[in-house]
Amino acid sequence: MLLFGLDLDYVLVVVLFCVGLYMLVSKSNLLKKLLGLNVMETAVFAFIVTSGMIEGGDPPILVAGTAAPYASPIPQAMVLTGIVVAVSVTAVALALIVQIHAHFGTIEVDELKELP
Amino acid sequence: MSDVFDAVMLSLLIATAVSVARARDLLAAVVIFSLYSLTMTLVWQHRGAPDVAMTEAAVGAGVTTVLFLITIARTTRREKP
Amino acid sequence: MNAGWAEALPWTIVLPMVGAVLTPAVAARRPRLAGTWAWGVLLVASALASGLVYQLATTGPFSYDVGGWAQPYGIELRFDHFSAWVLPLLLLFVVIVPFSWRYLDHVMPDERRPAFYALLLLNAGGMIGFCVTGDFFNLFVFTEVVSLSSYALVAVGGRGLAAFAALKYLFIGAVSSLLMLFATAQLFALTGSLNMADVAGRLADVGGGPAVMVAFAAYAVSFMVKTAMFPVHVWLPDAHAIAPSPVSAVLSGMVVKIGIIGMLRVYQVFFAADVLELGAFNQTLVWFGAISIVMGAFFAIFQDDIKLMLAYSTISNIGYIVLGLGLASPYAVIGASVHVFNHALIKATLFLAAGAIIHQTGLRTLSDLRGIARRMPQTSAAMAVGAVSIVGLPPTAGFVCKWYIALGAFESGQAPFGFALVFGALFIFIYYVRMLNAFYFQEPVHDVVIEANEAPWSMRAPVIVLATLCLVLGVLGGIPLSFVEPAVLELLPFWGN
Amino acid sequence: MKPWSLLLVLLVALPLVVGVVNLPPHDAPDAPIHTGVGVRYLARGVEETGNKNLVTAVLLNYRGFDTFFEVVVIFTALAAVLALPRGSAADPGGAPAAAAKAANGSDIVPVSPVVSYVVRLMAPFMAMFALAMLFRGHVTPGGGFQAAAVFAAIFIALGLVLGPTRVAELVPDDWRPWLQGAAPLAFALIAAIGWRLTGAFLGFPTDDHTAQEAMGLFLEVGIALGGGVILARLFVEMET
Repeated sequence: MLLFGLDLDYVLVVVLFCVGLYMLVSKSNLLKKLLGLNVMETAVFAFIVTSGMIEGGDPPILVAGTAAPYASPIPQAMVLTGIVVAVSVTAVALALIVQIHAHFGTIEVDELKELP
Repeated sequence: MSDVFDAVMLSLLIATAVSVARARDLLAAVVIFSLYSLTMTLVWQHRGAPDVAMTEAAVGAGVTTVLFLITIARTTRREKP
Repeated sequence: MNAGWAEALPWTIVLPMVGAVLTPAVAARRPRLAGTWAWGVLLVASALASGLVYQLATTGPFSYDVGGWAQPYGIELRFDHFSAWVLPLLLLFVVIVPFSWRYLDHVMPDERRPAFYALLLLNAGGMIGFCVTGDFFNLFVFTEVVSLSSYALVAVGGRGLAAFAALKYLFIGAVSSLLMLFATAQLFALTGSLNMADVAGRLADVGGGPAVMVAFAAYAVSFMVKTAMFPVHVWLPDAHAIAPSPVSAVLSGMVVKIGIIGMLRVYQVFFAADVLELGAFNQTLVWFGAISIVMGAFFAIFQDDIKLMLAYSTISNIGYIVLGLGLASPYAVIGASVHVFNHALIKATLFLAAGAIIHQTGLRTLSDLRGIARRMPQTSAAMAVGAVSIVGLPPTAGFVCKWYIALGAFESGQAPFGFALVFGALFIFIYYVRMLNAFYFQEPVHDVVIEANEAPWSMRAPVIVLATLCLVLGVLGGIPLSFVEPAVLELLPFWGN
Repeated sequence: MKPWSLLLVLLVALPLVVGVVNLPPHDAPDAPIHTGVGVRYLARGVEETGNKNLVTAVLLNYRGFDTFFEVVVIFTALAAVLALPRGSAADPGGAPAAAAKAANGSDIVPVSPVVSYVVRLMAPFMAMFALAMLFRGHVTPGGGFQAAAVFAAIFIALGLVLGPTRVAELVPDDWRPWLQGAAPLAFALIAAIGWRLTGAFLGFPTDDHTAQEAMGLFLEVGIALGGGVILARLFVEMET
C-alpha cells in the first residue's frame, strides 16, 4: 500500500519495531522489556515476509490450485528460522528472570539497581 | 477489499503493540501480545506465507505465550509504576 | 572441486556441535566424564582445523559447497586467511577446558556439568562456523548459537547478580542480532542473493544509495555491540567479571572477536562492490577506537576487583583493534588482525591465572590479595608475564601488534592517534603495576593468603603453558604477521580513505 | 514518557525508515528478490528436491545447513536452562528461598475437572493433527517445526492438568538425552549419508526421488521429535 509515495507496509514495520524498542529501553519491568524485544522481533519478521510478497501472488507451494506468480520462498524460510531462534532466546531470558525474582524478590530494574 | 483488510489489520497491529506497552497488568500484556502475534499470523497468511503463519501461530503465539504465563505465575503479575 | 582437506570443512563445524548434543548421553552415569569428553572432541576438532590451515598454506583460500549445490544457490563455506583464526581459537579452548575441570568444584554441582560443557562446545562450534561461512544468513544463525550460549555461560556461576548481568547482556545482544537480521533481509531485498561473493557482484550493479548505506550501518552497529566498543560497551564489564574464570577467558578473549571477524567479512563484500564512500566511516572507527582505548584503561585503574579490571582492559584492547582497522594502512590492519589472536592468548593467560588465585583463596580484590606472590609464585609469575604482555613491552606477544598499529598510525599520517595509543599504554601500565605491586611487594592482610597453596596441576599447567606462549610469540611474532599479510594486502586497495 | 528513551528510539527510527523506503517496491515482479536466486528454486525446485512445498525445499535441501544450526539453537536454549543453578541448597549458586519453596510441595493451581477432561480428550486428536502436518509437510504448509510445536502443546496442556512431574515421566530417563538431541543428530546422520551417496556434505541424490523423500522425512521426524521434546522439557524445567 502506498501513501504519499511512501511504502506503508514497510513504514509500519519500522513503527512496530520502534514501539518494541521503546518498551525495551524505557520500561523498568524485565518482563515488559522482554515483551518489547518480542514485538521488535515479530516486526523484523514482518519486514522479511513483506519483502518476499509479489502482486497477486500465491504461496510457493506448487500443487494443483495455485498458479504463478509465486511469493519468494527464501524469505519465508529465513523467517521460520528466525521464529525458532526468537523462542529460544525468549526461553533463556525467562529462565533468567525467574532466577532474578527468586534471588532478589523483584524484577524491576529500578529496584535491582538500588540493591548493594 | 484487500485494501480494507490490510488497513484493518495494520491498525490492529499498531493498536495491540501500543496496548502491550501501556498495560500495567503483565498478564493482560502477555495476552495482548499473543493477540498481536495472531494478527500478524493473519497478515502473513493473507500475504502468501502459510508456512510462516502456522509456525508463528504455534511457536510465536502459542509456546512463547505459555512460557510467559509460567514465568508470571512464578514471579509477579503487577508492573510497578 | 572439493579436494584434500577441504572435505573436512563442514565436519570441523559439526563435530563440536554433535559433541555437545551427545554430552548429556555420554555423561549420563558419570557427570564428571563430560569434561574429558569435551576435551577429546575439541582435540579432534583442532586436528581437523590444522588440516584446514595446512591446506590454506599450500593451495590458498578454498571453499566448500554444502549439499553440492552450485553457488549462489546453496550455502558456501569459505576458508581464507581470516578464517584461519579457527585454529588458535580451538587450541585455546583445548587449554581452557582442562582448567575448568577442577575450577568448577566451587562453582557448580556435578549434575550441571554436562550442560556446561555442552554450552562450551556449542560456543566453540558456533565461532568456527561464524569464521568460515560465506553466506549472510548462515552468519546470522551462527551468531545466534554463539550469543545464546554466551548469555547462558555468564549466568552459570550463580543466581542473582550473575543472572542479572546475563540478562543485560542478552537484551543488548538480542537487539544487535536483530539489527544483523534486518541488514541481511535488506541486502536480500536489494540483491536477491545471500551468498557473500554473489551479493558483492550484484551490489556493484545496484550501485550505492541510502538503502545500501543503511544496511552497511546496521551491520556495523550490530558488530560494534558484539565487540563492546566505546559507546555500546556497557554490557561487557559486569558480564565478563561475574562469569566463572574459564568462561571469562572464552568471552573476553574470543567471543568479542566475532564482531571484528564479522566486520572484516562485511568489509570484504562492500569493498569489493565498491559502492560506499568509507572515508568518514573509517574516521569514526578511529575516533571510537581511540576513545575506547583511553576510557577502558582509565576505568580499569579504579577497579579493585581483578576480574573487573581485566574486563575493562578488554574494552581498551578492542579499541586497539578497531583503531587499527579504521586507520586502514597496511601496518595498522596487519597489526590489528594479529592482535585479534594475541589479545585472546594474553587475556586467557590473565583470566585463568586470576581464576586460579580466586579458586585457591576465595578472594578477588587487589586489597585482599596483597602478598599472594609468596604463596603462589608460579601463578603470580604467569600473571606478571600476561601483564607485561598486555602493556606491550618488547619481549612479549603484545608488543608486536601494538608496535605495528602505532607504525600504521604514523604511516597513514594520523600521528595523533599513535600518541593516543601510547597514552593508553601508559594507563594500562599504571594499573598492571598496581596489581604487580600488590601481589609482590605488599604484606598479606588475610590469613587465607598467608596459608594459600598453588592450584592443582590441572589448573596450573594451562596457566603456565599460556604464559610461555606469550613469551614464545613475542620472539616469533613475525610468523602470524606474515601469515595474514597477503589477505590484508588483497583487501586494502578497496578500503578507501 | 522518558525523553531520553524517546530520543534514542527516534535516532534508530530515522535511518531505518530511510533504509526501508529506498528499497525496491516489494510487490513488483521485477524486484531483485524475484529475479535473484529464487528464480531457480521456483523453476527447478520440485524437480531437484521432490518437494512441492518450496519453503520446505529451501529449508531442508537448498539451505539445509541453516536449518541444521537452527535446531542446534533450540538445543542451546535447553542446555542453557539446564546449566543454570537449581533451587537446591547443595548448589553453590542456588538460593535458599527457592529451596524452601521447593520443599513446600508443588504450587500447582488445581484445575477444574471439565478442563482436565477436555484436555485429555483432545490430546490424541491434537497428536493426529501434528502427525498430519509432519507427513504432509512436503506438499502442504506445515512440517517438522509446526508439528514440534503442537507436540509440545500437547505436553504442556497435559502438564497443566496432570502436573509437570507426571508428564516428565512419559519420557524414560535413558531415552531423554537421545530424544533431546534428536534433531541435530538426525541432521548429522543425513549429512553423513548424503556425503556417502553424493560426495557432498548434506547432499541429496537429485535423481532418486524415493531416497530424497525418505531422507527429507527422516529429517522432519527428527525435528518434530527433538523440537517437541525440547520445548516440553523447557516447560517442565521452568515449572519445577
